[in-house]
Amino acid sequence: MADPMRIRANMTGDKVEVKVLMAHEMETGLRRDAGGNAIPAHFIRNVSVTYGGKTVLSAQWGTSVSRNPFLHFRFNGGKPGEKVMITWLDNKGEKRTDEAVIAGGG
Amino acid sequence: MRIDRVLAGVLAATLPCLSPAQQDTQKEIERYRQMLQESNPAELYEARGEELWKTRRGPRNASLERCDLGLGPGVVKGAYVRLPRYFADTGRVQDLESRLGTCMVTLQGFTPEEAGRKPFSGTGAPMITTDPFSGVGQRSVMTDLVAWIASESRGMTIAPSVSHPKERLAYQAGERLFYYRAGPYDFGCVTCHGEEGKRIRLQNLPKMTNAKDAQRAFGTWPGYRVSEGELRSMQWRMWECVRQMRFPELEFASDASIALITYLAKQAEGGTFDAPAIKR
Amino acid sequence: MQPKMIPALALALCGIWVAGCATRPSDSETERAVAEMIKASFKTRGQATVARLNQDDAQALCSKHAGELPKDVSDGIEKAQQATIRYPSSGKLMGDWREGERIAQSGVGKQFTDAPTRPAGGSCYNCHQLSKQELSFGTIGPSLYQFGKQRGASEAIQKYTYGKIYNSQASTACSNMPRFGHNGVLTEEQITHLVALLLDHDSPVNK
Amino acid sequence: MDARRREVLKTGGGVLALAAAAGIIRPGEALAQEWNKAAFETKSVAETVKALGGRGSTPSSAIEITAPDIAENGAVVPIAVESKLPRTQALAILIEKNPNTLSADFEIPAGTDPFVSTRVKMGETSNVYALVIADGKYFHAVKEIKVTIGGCGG
Repeated sequence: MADPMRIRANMTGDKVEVKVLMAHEMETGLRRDAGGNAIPAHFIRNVSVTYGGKTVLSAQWGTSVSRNPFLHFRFNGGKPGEKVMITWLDNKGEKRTDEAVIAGGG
Repeated sequence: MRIDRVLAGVLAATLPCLSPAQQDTQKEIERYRQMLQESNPAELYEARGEELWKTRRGPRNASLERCDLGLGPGVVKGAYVRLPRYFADTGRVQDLESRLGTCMVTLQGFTPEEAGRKPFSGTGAPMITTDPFSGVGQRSVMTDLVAWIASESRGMTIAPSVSHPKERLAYQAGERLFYYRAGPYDFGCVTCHGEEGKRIRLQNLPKMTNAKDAQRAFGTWPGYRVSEGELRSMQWRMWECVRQMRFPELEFASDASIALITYLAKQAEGGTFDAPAIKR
Repeated sequence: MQPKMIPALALALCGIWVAGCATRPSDSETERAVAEMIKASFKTRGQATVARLNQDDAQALCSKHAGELPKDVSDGIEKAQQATIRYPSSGKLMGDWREGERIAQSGVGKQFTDAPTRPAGGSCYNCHQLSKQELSFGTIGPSLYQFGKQRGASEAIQKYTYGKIYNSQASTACSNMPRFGHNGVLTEEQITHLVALLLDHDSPVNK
Repeated sequence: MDARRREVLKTGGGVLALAAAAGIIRPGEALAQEWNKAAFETKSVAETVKALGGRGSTPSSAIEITAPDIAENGAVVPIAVESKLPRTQALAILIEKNPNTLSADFEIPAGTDPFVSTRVKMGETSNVYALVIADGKYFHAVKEIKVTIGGCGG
């Protein structure tokens, strides 16, 4: 099973600032292991972020997003104490959903 | 990694002839390093390590929560900055990784071979390399534990112990090894780390006999290395330097590796520990 | 280091030991420990055999005298190393600078992770500036940009340059630079390509 | 069905989400079907723009790319894109000289700032394009990022 994401969601002014780290190989499919065998591609293809049941960001990724991906964005209308939920899905059908409570200003 | 290197090599030969002044290059590299600080994937390893410390594993189905890292059973806070040190139960000077190996044997019932030579996989995923570090498609329990335990010393002062005769011997042997030149390239640690303000390619080299450099170097390992997409420990740092020195393989948690780390820790005494860091 | 500073430094070093100098391990004890570690802590892997840890005379002397190399020792090393230099039988010391640039860029070779059949690179850019285009260069060695432009490419300069790469310690005892020819890292032909990179009028080093 | 699962089902949006909610397809599949395979296989900037539904794009100074001029390592290159174009709907990061041009494509719903920051891999020095769809039109900004060779054993 995939590891949990590290999510930080903070109010900055009236916006929610979201920073996420995801544990994922993001293998390109172009590399070889020590024995010379191709390492199959394994990467996150879809990311979606919801708040209050509404999508606040959705993304499609290719193999060139860095290993252990980082994502930072901002949305309006969020409130401290409420939850942001993030889901990723990779090319092997593996999926992970995590949530974080929005922290107050700072 | 090999492919990335090849691509980079091809590129290097075809760089456009804009040649901005070298200071600009250095300044931009600094800016790049600064931008990386915004987020450090080492956190992912630290989180796993904290879980693993509490997880029952091995033939004895035990956790590591009673492991003595030098400050008493189960004390993790501040343990890293006091290592390496002499442990009476093993009669050896040990660094963190060596000591964790001991605890995996005594508490969890792993064989020394399992504890020290191979990374364990919490998920049972297949391992591609046999090196005692995490790599492509494999997790290293050792590395994850190191990440968390090191993070529990963040902000503390580096204060290794050198009061026991064996600690002093390790320090002095480490110093000798630092100056030991051998192999087809005539390299020793001192070749790259004996002078101030030098670089390999664009990477700055710490002079290990200079306290400020040593403090910064020792204080930022373990580190998440973006070039490999992996968290790397101090044992790995020694292993990898020695490989690039064209020496035979430095054995994981061996006396020579611990002597070198003891020497470096002592050189860095008084510095502030700020790891796991994020590095090239 | 000036000789009169040594006692002061020794005192300062004593100060770092909580229990004082008396309990420091003796030199011979440390030496035994180091010898033991060198035997027990390394293992042969691929082409990097444990035999590589056996030092030759120059390596042993440079390790022993790190930091303060006495003149007689340094003279002795240089003389012995000078005698090792072998020039190509063809007599041709200048190869192809383009090939030289490729060798200078490559840092592979002799690591246990390298294929033993693959020719080693010269790792030159790791430590030296050479052509102006390559921004990623090291500074352990001096800049070699315009090396040939400043010196010309006379036979004497070619011979000096070839010799420096073949065995750096022939002119500078305990140099940080590998003895590429003497230690069998680079072939004589590869060295002639590097000579061309440094001296050829058309080489980017001399632009 | 637990609360978390219900939440996840709502993330898809549009027709696919409705299908998922109705139990026709599982949420994973709903997400999977939204991956634009053709776009991620393109080999040039022009092809990518086309695969993302555009006929071409106009340079715009209202798009800002924040990234280093020189990356010490190509495996991790931090890139932030911000659009000041009204009604920005999507942002994409394209790396001209990578084996596949398109790196990431972000849909920006109303209420979300037209800004994303992430990290990408670059095989070599290249132009990086930020492509923006705003009010149905395609715009871009470009920045060259140099990737340097590092380390000593390669």
